[in-house]
Amino acid sequence: MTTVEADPVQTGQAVVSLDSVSKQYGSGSNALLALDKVSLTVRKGEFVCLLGASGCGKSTLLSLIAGLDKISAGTLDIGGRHVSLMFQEAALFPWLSVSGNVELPMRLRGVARAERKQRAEELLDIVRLKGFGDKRPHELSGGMRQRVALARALAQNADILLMDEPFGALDAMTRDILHDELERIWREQELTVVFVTHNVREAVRLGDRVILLSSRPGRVIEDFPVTHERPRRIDSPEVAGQAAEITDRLRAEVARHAN
Amino acid sequence: MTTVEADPVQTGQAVVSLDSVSKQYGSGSNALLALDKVSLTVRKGEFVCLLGASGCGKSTLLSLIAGLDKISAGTLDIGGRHVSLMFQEAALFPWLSVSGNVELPMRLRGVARAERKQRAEELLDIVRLKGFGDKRPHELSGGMRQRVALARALAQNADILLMDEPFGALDAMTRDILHDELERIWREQELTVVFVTHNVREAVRLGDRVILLSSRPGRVIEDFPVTHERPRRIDSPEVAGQAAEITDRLRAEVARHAN
Amino acid sequence: MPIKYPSARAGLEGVTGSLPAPVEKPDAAKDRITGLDALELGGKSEKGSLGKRFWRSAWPKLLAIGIVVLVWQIVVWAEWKPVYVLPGPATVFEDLGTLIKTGDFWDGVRVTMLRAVTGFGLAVLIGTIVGAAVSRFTPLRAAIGSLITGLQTMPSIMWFPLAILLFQLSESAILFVVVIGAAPSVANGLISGIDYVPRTWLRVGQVLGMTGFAKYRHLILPASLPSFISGLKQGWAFSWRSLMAGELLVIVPGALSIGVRMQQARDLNESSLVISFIIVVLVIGILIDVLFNAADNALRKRWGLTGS
Amino acid sequence: MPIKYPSARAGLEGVTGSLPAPVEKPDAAKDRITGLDALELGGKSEKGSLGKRFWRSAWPKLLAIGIVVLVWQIVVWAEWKPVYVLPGPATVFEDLGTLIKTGDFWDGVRVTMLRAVTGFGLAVLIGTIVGAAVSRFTPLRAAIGSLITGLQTMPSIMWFPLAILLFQLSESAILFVVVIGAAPSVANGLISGIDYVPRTWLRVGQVLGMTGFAKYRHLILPASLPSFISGLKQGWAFSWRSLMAGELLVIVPGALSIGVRMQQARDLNESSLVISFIIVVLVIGILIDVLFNAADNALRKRWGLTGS
Amino acid sequence: GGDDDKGSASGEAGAIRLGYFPNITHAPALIGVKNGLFQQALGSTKLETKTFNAGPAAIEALFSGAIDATYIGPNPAINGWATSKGTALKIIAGSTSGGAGLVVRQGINSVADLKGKKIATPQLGNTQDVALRAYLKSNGLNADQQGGGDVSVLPQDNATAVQAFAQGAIDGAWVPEPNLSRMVLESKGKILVNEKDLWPNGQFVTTHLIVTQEFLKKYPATVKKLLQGHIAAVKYISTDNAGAQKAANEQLAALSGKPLKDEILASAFKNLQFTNDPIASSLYASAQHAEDVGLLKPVDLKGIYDLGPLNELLKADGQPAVSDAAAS
Ligand SMILES: Nc1ncnc2c1ncn2[C@@H]1O[C@H](COP(=O)(O)OP(=O)(O)OP(=O)(O)O)[C@@H](O)[C@H]1O
Ligand SMILES: Nc1ncnc2c1ncn2[C@@H]1O[C@H](COP(=O)(O)OP(=O)(O)OP(=O)(O)O)[C@@H](O)[C@H]1O
Ligand SMILES: [Mg+2]
Ligand SMILES: [Mg+2]
Repeated sequence: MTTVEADPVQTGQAVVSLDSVSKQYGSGSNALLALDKVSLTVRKGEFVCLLGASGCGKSTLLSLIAGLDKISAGTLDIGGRHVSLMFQEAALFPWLSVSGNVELPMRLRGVARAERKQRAEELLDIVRLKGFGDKRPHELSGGMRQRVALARALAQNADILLMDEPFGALDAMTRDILHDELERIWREQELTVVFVTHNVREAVRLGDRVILLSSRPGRVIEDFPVTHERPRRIDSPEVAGQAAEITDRLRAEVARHAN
Repeated sequence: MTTVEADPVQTGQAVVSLDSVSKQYGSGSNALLALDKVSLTVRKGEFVCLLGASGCGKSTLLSLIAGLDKISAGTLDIGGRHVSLMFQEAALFPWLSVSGNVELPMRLRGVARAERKQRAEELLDIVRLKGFGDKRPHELSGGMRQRVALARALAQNADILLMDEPFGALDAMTRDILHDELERIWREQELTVVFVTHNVREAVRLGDRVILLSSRPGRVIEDFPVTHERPRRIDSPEVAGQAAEITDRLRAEVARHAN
Repeated sequence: MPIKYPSARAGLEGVTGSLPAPVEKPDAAKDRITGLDALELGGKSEKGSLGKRFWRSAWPKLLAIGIVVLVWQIVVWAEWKPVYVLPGPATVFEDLGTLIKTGDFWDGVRVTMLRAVTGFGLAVLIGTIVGAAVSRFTPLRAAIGSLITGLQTMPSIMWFPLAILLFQLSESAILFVVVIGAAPSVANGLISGIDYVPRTWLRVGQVLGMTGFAKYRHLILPASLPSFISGLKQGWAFSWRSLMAGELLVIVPGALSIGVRMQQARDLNESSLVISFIIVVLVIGILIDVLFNAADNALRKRWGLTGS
Repeated sequence: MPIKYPSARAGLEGVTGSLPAPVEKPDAAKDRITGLDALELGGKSEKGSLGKRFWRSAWPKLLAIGIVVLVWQIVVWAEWKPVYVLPGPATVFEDLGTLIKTGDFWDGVRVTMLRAVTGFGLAVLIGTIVGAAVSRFTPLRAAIGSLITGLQTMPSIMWFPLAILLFQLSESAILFVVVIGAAPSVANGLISGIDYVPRTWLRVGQVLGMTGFAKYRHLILPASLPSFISGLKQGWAFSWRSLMAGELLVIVPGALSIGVRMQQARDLNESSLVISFIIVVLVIGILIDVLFNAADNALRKRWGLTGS
Repeated sequence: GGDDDKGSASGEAGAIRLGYFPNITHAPALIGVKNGLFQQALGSTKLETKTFNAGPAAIEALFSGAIDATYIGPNPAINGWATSKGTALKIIAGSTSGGAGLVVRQGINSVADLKGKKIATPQLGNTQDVALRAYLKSNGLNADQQGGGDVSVLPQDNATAVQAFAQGAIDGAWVPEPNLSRMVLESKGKILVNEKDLWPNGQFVTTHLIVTQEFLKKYPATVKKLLQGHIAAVKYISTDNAGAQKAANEQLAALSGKPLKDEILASAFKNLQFTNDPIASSLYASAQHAEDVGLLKPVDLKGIYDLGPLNELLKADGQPAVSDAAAS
């Protein structure tokens, strides 16, 4: 199995570039090579989806890009851009109310009180949580917390948005709505998005490219460009078709790994 | 909208029975009616799937059945049976290793050391985490943690297994494997399962019945029996067909709520 | 093990009967359930008049006090020790009554509390700064981390020479003893709180771009608040104990501080007065603890840690 | 704010050059990366000989001590106070040297440490039981919860009459003073730890059918361990301070305990000896803190709280 | 204080900081402060007073420059002299004599009965401790510093000792007034040895007045005025004993919140003697005893007294001079 170099057709400016990045956890007999020489370039305004089996290193990759962990080898460059990461777990702060959590990134930027109140309300509206601003995180359901985390990530106004299974705990309808909203925001704000999901259709619905990672160690094994015209519908035949193709490839990879 | 009384065709013994159960959080102006007069009977050996929009009260319902929260009105009876609940978040104990977490329910039951070691290994093998027994929870990926939580729930040997989006963070392949395993265990141990999910196909793949909850307040609005013969495949046309039907119903409900 | 929850159901089965069948208007249903909830949660809810709420939290205390006084009285009646060694409750309460009726006593309480509050405030300030600094800079931690606990084990009395050297016989000398007694606790509470801030939150903070002061203000301090508060509680205990010793350093004629009065009662071997002062100190300690607990409870409520 | 992580990349960019191009055998690649990791994490890794590791944690301490001694020496040279009030380091270390060369001193240390360990052990036992009971039973909490902090604020010296009443002048009287000084801290640490056990874990415990002792053994105690350890630390400080006071109660023929020796040094106004004892007490305090820290670090490592 | 240099040319300080204990053995200080005798004598020099609970703390304060002069017992003074190698202080006047002794429980009737008993003293190496040890030694009983030997000598602060005696935890104590009276009156103890009986003329120093050498050198005139106040206080006690008792007790009450009981006050005053004579011979003898029982390293006490100013004033007042000689 040789490493497949991602070579996107787009010609925009490289915003995230990884060059044979490896990440190893632990050391000695306890060592675990989570990522092995991953090379990847994400261009400005691109929407890249990451797919891979459970434990293959998707979250690890995001945290490396966000600068939360040190890479063990290789080079990684994001050109000092602002990064926002939506974690796999909601990780809201229990001492803040829902709107307090959403307002926090704005407070840190020094946004005026009235403005951030209003913006938080807008964002909560976007994630369909209007009227929940005064609740505490523990009073929300799992899916609601995830949506608050999304609102908080959007409040960061970052250049690069990294999302780790953001819609995993949502029902299909709410998720469809949020797909539309996310797509709109991505376009309007010219965001660069790296999006981790287990839902292949979701990946095809949203992504410009879908990148497949192998398991232990995580390597880039395939890079599917998605060319259907937007707006796409998750249950459209084109999306379903390409999703089936990618699923087959993924299935083959998981099967290979199982042997 | 009138409450639909669940009236299963099976004739087994009622294991879980709810009679107009209501649950309200908070009080006064802050009150939130999460469940409103839910009546539901689950019979011995049944596999019931719960579907509903994010925040409609599915987790609340499970925690009421498990006796974790007090019901505000109505009656609930599980006849003193052992209940095991797999939470929406993995909620592993950080001070125990992976196998320590899985062994814990057995330790509490007083199972001998050697036996529980062996059983834990079996269970980790079932959830495809062989060799991860000595890791700590923080060294696992999100999906891996969820699988450990599943192994822990299975280790409880309970009569009733409540599962809250157990496979939400798993890729399709791993999930398929676990579907098979869960089905096998359910059959062999004659478990009664209440299973919350957002994936309608998953619900049809696994359930004897699929129950639809409405949002705020949560009410039972539909009870679909699933009669396709087992073993089912998640991508089989029958499953896809009934899933589409249920999805439409769900979509209508969410749309109604949005207005 | 079967999971049982009789209390939840027991209370409800009776209630069910009174529930009218299907209700169409959701609002009405809501109201009714609110009513039921109030009934069901009667023992726990925060509702009820202030007086009732007070009574609910007060009766176990009163009972406890009653039992202690009773046992004490029985021991006295049994004449285990002569009354001038172990006076009875009646004598002590009489003395206590006379004591607290004097303006002098309240002047003393004022003087002492003023010192305690100032000293504790300073200790909190210094302890917080030191704790934050130590947990932030690794070499500093290695250098003085352990010293903090070391300092704490030093009996206040050993600081007297240094206090006099630095501050002569002034109020500052007392404050010095109090601060050096309490600040390490505060710092330790903060350090241990910071050390146990969950990794996920730290990572969230990093992603949100928190650095330096903002990180402390918005993440570290609120996240370590529980441990910090328990550090404050301990710090208070240390500062109070140090104060009782420290007040013997400088005696300002006029208003006699509690520490001096206590020492005098001991010097004069007036058992009844000694016990009176034990009671006074206990009561002050308990009142302060009640304040801390109020803060703690508010915090736990906000964090969603109350209830089962 | 742009997120920067120069340290992560700075270290790596240099390293990259030395990485040979594509490697086929994953094992070989793994080994190489292990090597790189070790290099990169050099400053932090737990590897390296015992001596090196010791040195790494020791140098900031030595530096700190060096600075303190230097400042002290400068103050002495400046003749701010006569040498018999503030003796120089040389004098003190000479006295300290003579002191610790006597067998008597070590006998005293032995006597005192024995008391401290016994008293602290008892305090931990009692504090744990009381803390667990108080946090378990609501009426008990209402009754004596606040009393615990109240007791803590009581200066040890006020317990002397009671200690003599109950135990005459025996070792038990000393232990009583120590235990009553330290147990409240231990209990408070446990209580606050229990109060802050995340709700999710409690619910998991309930689902797993944990009740009574098993719940404490398998859930509450491990979950509240961080706070419990910090309570133990504070409890140690209290017990040591109480002991220093308590040792003046009873003098057992044979070896003179540290508390008595300290008091004597003070009574004789021998500054140099007083400072020597301050150093002795500090060193003992620091050594004990190092033990606690070791426990704490092991715990944090298990919980996955080390590293960024 | 001493740093306040107003009029230093004339040898007068702007203020003097005087220490004393809220204790009946410091009666001249109590009365002098209460009745304004010091301030009267000092004139424009301000009097600032500080109180202490024990000698070591007072010496600490004196060493650190927090006070200029203090009333104090003989042993802390000797220790202060020794540790400062004779540079820190001078004794400038006597104040109190007598008022200490061995109280024991009923049933102990002779020295021989003390064998195997527990006897408390205020602290190792203090006046009473030395007195007890010397007394035991002269009666053929030994007691080591660790509390072992024929008689177990336990250093305990006075409050604890009185308490322990009341509860039967100790068999006796060699204590100063008013504890002596209290143990006799409240706990039915009996006086086995009145220390008075061990000294020539029944006189031995209990309290005296010391001043820092620095202050003495800089402000001799102020020291003289302080002494004037002191002499006036001592004189007042001998002329109006009842008034003196009342004044002392009032000052005690102001300082400690509670006056002594009348009977204890009276009994204590009876056992005490207030005099300007520092009874130097007893100081030297006591130091010698301390050396003998191994509680004091040999120390040269020569020059610890500076009684010149006192004698001048006594002479002017028509009283006999006092001496700093070893034997009178
Ligand atoms: N802090 C850590 N210490 C040690 N190993 C870790 C750590 N974090 C992750 N790993 C390991 O790295 C591998 C990749 O983990 P990662 O979380 O990136 O997976 P993932 O692709 O996000 O999986 P999932 O879809 O289940 O979330 C896993 O095998 C995991 O055990
Ligand atoms: N502890 C609580 N206090 C107050 N309100 C709560 C609490 N727990 C849940 N709720 C509210 O109850 C409603 C139902 O929550 P629940 O967690 O049962 O939803 P859910 O169906 O599991 O949703 P999801 O699919 O997002 O997990 C939500 O509106 C939520 O805000
Ligand atoms: Mg992940
Ligand atoms: Mg849920």
